[in-house]
Amino acid sequence: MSGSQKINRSAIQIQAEVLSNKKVGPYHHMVFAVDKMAASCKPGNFVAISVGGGQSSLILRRAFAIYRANDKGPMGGSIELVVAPHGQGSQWLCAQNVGEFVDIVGPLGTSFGVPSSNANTLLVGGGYGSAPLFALAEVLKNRGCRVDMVLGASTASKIYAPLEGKRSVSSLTLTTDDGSTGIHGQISEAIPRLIRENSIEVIYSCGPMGMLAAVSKIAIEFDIPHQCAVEEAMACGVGVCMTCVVPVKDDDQIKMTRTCIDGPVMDGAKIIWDRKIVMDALHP
Amino acid sequence: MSGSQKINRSAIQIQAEVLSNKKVGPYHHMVFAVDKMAASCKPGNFVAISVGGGQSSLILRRAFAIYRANDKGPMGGSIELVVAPHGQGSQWLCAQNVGEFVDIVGPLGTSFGVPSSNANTLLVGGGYGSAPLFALAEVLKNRGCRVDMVLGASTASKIYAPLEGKRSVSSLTLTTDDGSTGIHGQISEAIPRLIRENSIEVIYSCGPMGMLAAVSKIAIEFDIPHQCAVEEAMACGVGVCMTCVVPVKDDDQIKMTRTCIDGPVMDGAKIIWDRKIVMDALHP
Amino acid sequence: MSSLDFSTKIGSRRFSNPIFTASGCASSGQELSQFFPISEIGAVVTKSIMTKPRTGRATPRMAETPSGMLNSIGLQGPGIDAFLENDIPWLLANSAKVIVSIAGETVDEYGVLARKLRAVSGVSAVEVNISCPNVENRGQVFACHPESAVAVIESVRRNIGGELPIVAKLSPDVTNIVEIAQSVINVGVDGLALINTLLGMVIDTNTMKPKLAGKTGGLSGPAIRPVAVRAIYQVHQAFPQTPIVGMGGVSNGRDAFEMVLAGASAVSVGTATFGNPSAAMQIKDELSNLLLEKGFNDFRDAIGFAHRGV
Amino acid sequence: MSSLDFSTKIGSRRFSNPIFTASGCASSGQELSQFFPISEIGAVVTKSIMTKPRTGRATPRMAETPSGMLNSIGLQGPGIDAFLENDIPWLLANSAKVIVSIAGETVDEYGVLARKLRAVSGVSAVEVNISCPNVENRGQVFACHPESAVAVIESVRRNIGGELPIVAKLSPDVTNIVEIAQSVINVGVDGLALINTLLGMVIDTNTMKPKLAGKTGGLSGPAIRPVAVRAIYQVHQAFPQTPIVGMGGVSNGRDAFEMVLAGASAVSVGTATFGNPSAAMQIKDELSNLLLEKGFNDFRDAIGFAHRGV
Ligand SMILES: Cc1cc2nc3c(=O)[nH]c(=O)nc-3n(C[C@H](O)[C@H](O)[C@H](O)COP(=O)(O)OP(=O)(O)OC[C@H]3O[C@@H](n4cnc5c(N)ncnc54)[C@H](O)[C@@H]3O)c2cc1C
Ligand SMILES: Cc1cc2nc3c(=O)[nH]c(=O)nc-3n(C[C@H](O)[C@H](O)[C@H](O)COP(=O)(O)OP(=O)(O)OC[C@H]3O[C@@H](n4cnc5c(N)ncnc54)[C@H](O)[C@@H]3O)c2cc1C
Ligand SMILES: Cc1cc2nc3c(=O)[nH]c(=O)nc-3n(C[C@H](O)[C@H](O)[C@H](O)COP(=O)(O)O)c2cc1C
Ligand SMILES: Cc1cc2nc3c(=O)[nH]c(=O)nc-3n(C[C@H](O)[C@H](O)[C@H](O)COP(=O)(O)O)c2cc1C
Ligand code: FES
Ligand code: FES
Repeated sequence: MSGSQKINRSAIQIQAEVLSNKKVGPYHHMVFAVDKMAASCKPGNFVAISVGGGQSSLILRRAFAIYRANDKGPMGGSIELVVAPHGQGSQWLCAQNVGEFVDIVGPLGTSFGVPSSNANTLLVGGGYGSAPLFALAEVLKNRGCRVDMVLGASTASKIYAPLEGKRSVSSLTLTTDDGSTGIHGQISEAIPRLIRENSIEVIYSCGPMGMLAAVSKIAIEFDIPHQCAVEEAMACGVGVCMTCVVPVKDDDQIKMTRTCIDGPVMDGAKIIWDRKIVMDALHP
Repeated sequence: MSGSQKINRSAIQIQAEVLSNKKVGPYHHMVFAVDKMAASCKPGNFVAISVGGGQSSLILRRAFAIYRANDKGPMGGSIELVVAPHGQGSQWLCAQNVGEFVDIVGPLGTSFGVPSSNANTLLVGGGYGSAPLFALAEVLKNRGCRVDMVLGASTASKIYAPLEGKRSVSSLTLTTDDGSTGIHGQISEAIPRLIRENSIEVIYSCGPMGMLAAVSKIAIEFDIPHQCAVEEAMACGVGVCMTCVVPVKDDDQIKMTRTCIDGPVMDGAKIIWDRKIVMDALHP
Repeated sequence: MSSLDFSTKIGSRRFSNPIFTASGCASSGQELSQFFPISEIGAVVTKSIMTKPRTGRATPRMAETPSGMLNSIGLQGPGIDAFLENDIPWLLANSAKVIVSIAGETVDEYGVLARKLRAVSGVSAVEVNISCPNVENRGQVFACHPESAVAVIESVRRNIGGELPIVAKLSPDVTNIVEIAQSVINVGVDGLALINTLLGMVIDTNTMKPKLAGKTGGLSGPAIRPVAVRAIYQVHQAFPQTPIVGMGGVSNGRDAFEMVLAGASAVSVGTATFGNPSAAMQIKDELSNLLLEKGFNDFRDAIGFAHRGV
Repeated sequence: MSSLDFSTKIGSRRFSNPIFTASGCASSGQELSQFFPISEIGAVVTKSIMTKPRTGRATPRMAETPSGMLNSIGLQGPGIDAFLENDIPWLLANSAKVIVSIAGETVDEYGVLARKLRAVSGVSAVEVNISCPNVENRGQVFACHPESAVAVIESVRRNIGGELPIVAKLSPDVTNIVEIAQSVINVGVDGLALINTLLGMVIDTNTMKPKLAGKTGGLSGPAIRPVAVRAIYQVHQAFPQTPIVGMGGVSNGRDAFEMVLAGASAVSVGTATFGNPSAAMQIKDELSNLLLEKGFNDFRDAIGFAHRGV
């Protein structure tokens, strides 16, 4: 709780124009004019967007990982998001046309920590969880790191891996649950081999909680640091509501830690992934 | 309550495309493709429209008097409405673009009764209340009636009187509270003279409740039948909720009568316009 | 395609499906028959009827609120005699299953109403509305206290004979709804209707006065659904054998399914009908599809499912 | 332009304006200071603090509902000692007016908390949260019964000394909120906070289980505003001298004005902050404009205005 005056110190709230909205497989790639917000966005940060318009019954913002931030461009700063039209809020967002304005708060949360010296890194993404990894890959590559990437999804079309994003990676492995592309199976099955073959020293991951848990387990087995970007239901996104917590080890205790402020990027080894332990402790 | 099997017997629920949406002074003139609904619309009927879209917190329909219904046209049947962008629901409706679809139930309610023989008629409209009167004027004129019209509003721009609408009337008198056009004063002040000069035998009116009350008083003084289209807050528009009632004389009692089914066109002489009487009787 | 047994039971009576109208939100069924065949829903629950004709409250009688509305009708109606003469025959002639909702100002009035109903054939159940918030005096809400709730139900039970299932309609505006449920179950109701509206108020900031002529009104619609689901869950947990007619903000099949999972044996559609006159029919179809999707072949297996397993 | 005296009073304390944060919806103020100067709102009401550090409930802790949300935090917090050491100094250093909200599992715990607060200078009032629905046992909601409510308030009164105004935060989930208000006014509270969340539940129709780990949660947001306005109106009607901090779904100046007209001396902004981190500041500005538009030069003239005249 110390250093909290620094909380989200570059977050602002703006009305951002939709600059582009393109369907890419099952996702929407969207670009927003965010002016000076772009300059303070780091890989792993997210934004929180109001959905539903003026008379909406949806009262809470939706969080989206920043796929890419461009602090200068013809229209000033912009950010790009990859949005899966899942439920009411994201479907509304995907239906916004170029020229319309949405209310965005950001950048929020922690960003991926980058090794001070070059290192062999593995980036693991599930579904739209790959979004923040491409900007990270660029940063890592510029630092001289080796970057291997593995992306998985239930089926081929759900792997988000745009051409330009792949430029920064040394290798890209794909896995699908249904075998429609790449390796047939879960993403976690592909990781041990990649760790060994590429002498991985740091793992970064983003995707569904089940996948993050599996990756964490492997990282602990190999004793490799693992930074994961988690996704918990968030009501406020700015640290005031305490809904977005994950259970973190704190001596022998469980500490429920806000993923919007102390996350979304967190140390995978510290999170208690086993739900039963948490339920037994908190709801005996 | 008898004959109730005939309730709204031509009402249907459809998804209607917006064919046109034009700003006319402070109002929006809107046209909707309603296919076969148009054929059953009579002057005085209204439609009930869902507002706010899919995630809306506005759960009730809004009622709009049918300005004009065209049962054949290049696009099939259509209806025209005059909408004042007043609060959230009407503003949403006015913001719908050509090509979008809205959910409409109609035609609903009673229509203006037309004299069996020709008669001298006076049509009184306040604000957008003039909307249903133009179609009525046409019907009356075709029956051989003389049609005089008086329209009032707070200010000139709020009088809705399109050119093509005026074709059917013998005279058109305007009044404004601020004197910006026509006679300076309230609409009711202009009526007695018109009744005398044109030997009016029937009055039709539509507009704010205060205006209808004033017109009713005059009609009673002159002993002329008065059909008025009332406007009460409606939750359902189809007769099931009992919110839209007006107090009607029933022997010595007050009968709260649904304006969506037994109205909106009602006998002005039967309505109890004095709120104090009603409040004293019902909330002693 | 697998098939679904969609029928449900309240007391001795079987209904072909569990989607009912909510009292006061479908009048006596005739108006809705323009939009769908009234015989295709599980039952029409009529507007609560009193012994005498009743004028109700002055207008405004409604105020829209975020995802909800207030109403303050004040139980306007023609009185039981005119109702039995005009409304019931139409419903029966149109093959509707009918649940008659009754309301009284005194315990005795409920008895009188029950006695009149006893003589009527073709009615499937009586819903005893002891929870209307639109009365001049909160003390009149019998469902607020176990003693008054019990007194009404006993009076109805005595007068109605053993035949007709009795459903007590409870108010969520109580400290402990399980306690109220318990009290009426003890005196032998066959089912519970949960929930009536919540007492609410809107102040018009233009006039700076309460918007409704009756000042307070009953809050209904999607806004209150979480309160309804909670009440149904709590009561079903305590009394799994007592059928519950669930209601409060149900607007689609998913919402109806939520109530069933919480413990409802039937689901009433109220305010949703105002936004969509065909709501009840659509909800029936959507619920049946959802049940099949989830692998239920018998509707009754889904009742209270959220309580089972971990 | 006419000017407005926007100040308000609770007990002996004056606040520069009547817009407060709601407990649990602004943490301890630091996070929001990124969006507006925390000293510009009337007061920061801190998240209810308990004697010991507390983990709270498992996730999911929230579910969005139509125009509302359920939360089930379970009073997670660092405990009073860490709170007094870390949070209070920051708030005072940033010139915020502070109302500390306290919560206990037993009557004695409230006493302990009051005693600890007594020693702290710079705090403007204590809000006694006796109405949190997110406890394992409904019996623990002290605000459900006059006796337990009174016991807590007396314990706080005894321990806090005569100085600090005491505000009792009540639950709407009771049969008669006026009776509960009466009981705590009798033992000398300086104000009331109305309302805490309503007990609610959402069932996830995919998993077919309650969505929240804690099963039930507290319903907040615009959905509950009519219930809050009604509660404020009823209590102000009965006890016009007792200041009320109104809350429940206030999202804009109009909503705040509605609560003031109903009888609130101050208005807390809770859930609206989640949708808009600057909500409290914007509501303050909008309310002040509305008051001036309506011709009020002194905020206090507007309090309870809906009760006056006809
Ligand atoms: C840090 C973070 C980053 C995210 N990044 C992306 C992204 O890049 N692209 C993308 O498409 N989506 C992303 N999401 C998910 C997104 O915020 C929405 O939850 C998702 O779009 C579903 O919202 P909906 O309104 O469409 O669905 P609905 O089902 O209508 O609404 C979901 C509701 O539940 C909450 N909720 C429940 N479970 C979760 C959960 N596991 N995670 C988040 N919210 C939950 C939501 O906040 C909302 O209130 C991210 C979420 C978080 C927390
Ligand atoms: C029979 C009838 C015919 C109408 N014809 C027209 C028309 O031709 N053109 C037009 O612009 N408007 C017409 N109205 C009014 C229209 O239905 C809406 O009330 C109006 O547009 C305001 O709605 P809103 O959502 O914009 O305002 P809001 O203030 O956001 O919402 C108003 C809410 O209050 C209800 N309400 C409150 N008072 C009234 C009232 N006096 N009358 C109706 N509803 C009320 C509405 O139904 C709604 O729920 C008519 C109303 C009725 C009953
Ligand atoms: C306009 C209106 C009238 C109602 N009248 C009655 C009534 O006469 N008797 C009754 O038991 N409940 C009445 N109710 C309550 C409903 O039956 C139902 O319990 C409540 O509205 C919650 O369901 P909903 O949200 O689906 O409307 C009424 C509700 C509304 C909105
Ligand atoms: C996430 C969340 C946490 C809350 N925590 C507390 C709390 O710790 N103490 C308390 O007295 N009220 C708490 N409340 C209730 C609020 O203070 C407020 O009474 C209620 O939410 C209604 O106001 P709103 O609709 O503006 O949020 C909490 C509400 C929410 C949504
Ligand atoms: S989302 Fe509110 S504290 Fe994290
Ligand atoms: S609007 Fe529902 S009965 Fe008239």
